[in-house]
Amino acid sequence: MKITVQTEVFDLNAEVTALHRNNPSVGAIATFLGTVRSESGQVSEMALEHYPGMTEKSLAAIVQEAQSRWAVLDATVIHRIGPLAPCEPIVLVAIASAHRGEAFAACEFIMDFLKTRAPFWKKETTTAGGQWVDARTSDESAAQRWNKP
Amino acid sequence: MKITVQTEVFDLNAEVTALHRNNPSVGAIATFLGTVRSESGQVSEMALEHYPGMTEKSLAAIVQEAQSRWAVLDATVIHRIGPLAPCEPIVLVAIASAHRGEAFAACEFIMDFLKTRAPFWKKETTTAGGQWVDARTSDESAAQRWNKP
Amino acid sequence: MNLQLLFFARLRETLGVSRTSFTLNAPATVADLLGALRDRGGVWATELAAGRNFRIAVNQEMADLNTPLSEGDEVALFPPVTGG
Amino acid sequence: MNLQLLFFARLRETLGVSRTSFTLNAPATVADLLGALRDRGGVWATELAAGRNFRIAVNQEMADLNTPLSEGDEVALFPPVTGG
Repeated sequence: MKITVQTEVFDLNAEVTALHRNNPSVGAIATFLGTVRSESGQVSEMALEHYPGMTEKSLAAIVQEAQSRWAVLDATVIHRIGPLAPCEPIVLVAIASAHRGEAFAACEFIMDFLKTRAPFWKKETTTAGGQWVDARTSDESAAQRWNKP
Repeated sequence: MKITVQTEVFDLNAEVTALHRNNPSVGAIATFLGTVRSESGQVSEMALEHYPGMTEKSLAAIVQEAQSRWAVLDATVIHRIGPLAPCEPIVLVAIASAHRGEAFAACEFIMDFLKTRAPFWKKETTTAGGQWVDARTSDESAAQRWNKP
Repeated sequence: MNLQLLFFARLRETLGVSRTSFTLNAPATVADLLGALRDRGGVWATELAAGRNFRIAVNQEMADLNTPLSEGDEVALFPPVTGG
Repeated sequence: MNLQLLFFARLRETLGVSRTSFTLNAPATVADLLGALRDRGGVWATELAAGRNFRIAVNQEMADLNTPLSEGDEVALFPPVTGG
């Protein structure tokens, strides 16, 4: 398991190669890459703030919960902080499993809980100035559905 | 939309970069990478055969069906053929969307239908010789669940 | 009518042919073609027996026993797919 | 008891503080701490009013109004999270 909060950009190939580790039991790698959106080019910058210490703990707890639910062979979560330009990568979640169902489920589960439980905050800069991004109720709904039997 | 059947290995970074195209409407890229499994090191080679012509048509139809169901901004499907060694990549499905729910759903949908509708066949070589891989009923179940309302 | 028959994967190996021309009296369906192929006996009768698990595509679209055949059709026979 | 208070994102900006020490009579819960902070008036009363949407973590674990506080606890106040 690798969990990192960093300002630097990450390399997708390197992360997936490190996750796979030439383990012949791996048959499926599901990844999610989140990038800075700028609808109509309005966002000139996106700044990511976080709560050092709690962030890493909460991400580790989310990944461990995913590992208790699905047969995950290895997992990588990288979240960037600091100022980011439109189209830049923000977050990578990558899951290695024997089969695709487990990889997809664990990857989506981790993203849903990262979005609603991990202490990160986004502030957008537009021509109107800087504004904190509001939490979306759809993200909370996405996290809630994993409680269903 | 990019759909390719090829013997050559593909480059994940290059494919994701080409899929994103610096489009600031993209906020989510879900990818699936399938690799050759060899439980207990038993598989020394995996050969992929396909039906040229029908393969590309069926993959295009599957991607179009995904695009009709979810707001997909762009999609890439690459499937390798020929002899592959354990741990080598077999298939890449990558979906770019504004939001993660659509990217995950379209990516998993395409994989489920690729597994059950696209004319590819796997033959494993083990110490016992070559044997065609049997279709899994769990793959058919995975494809069937998308019919539910 | 003349058909182009294609065989893939296990069927290609067991039947020992990947592509062949085949002549069938019109009108005919996929069921008629399978009957004519089974009449060859041997592995043809065994591999294409009614209970066996194989798929048929006509002109690169999935077909079933009732699919009608026309002059020049490309008919492919293959096991359930296992890619990805 | 002495607490370390941390503020993040919009709350950090509005309240004008990112980290501060705070003394509170023991025993106390998160609700008692919020009451004491609201008593400062101004933006403190506004931002931390009962209906406002913010979260509390005690020692880096999510907490609620009933969570008890102890000497040396790290208490963070922040808006709903928006990462990923």
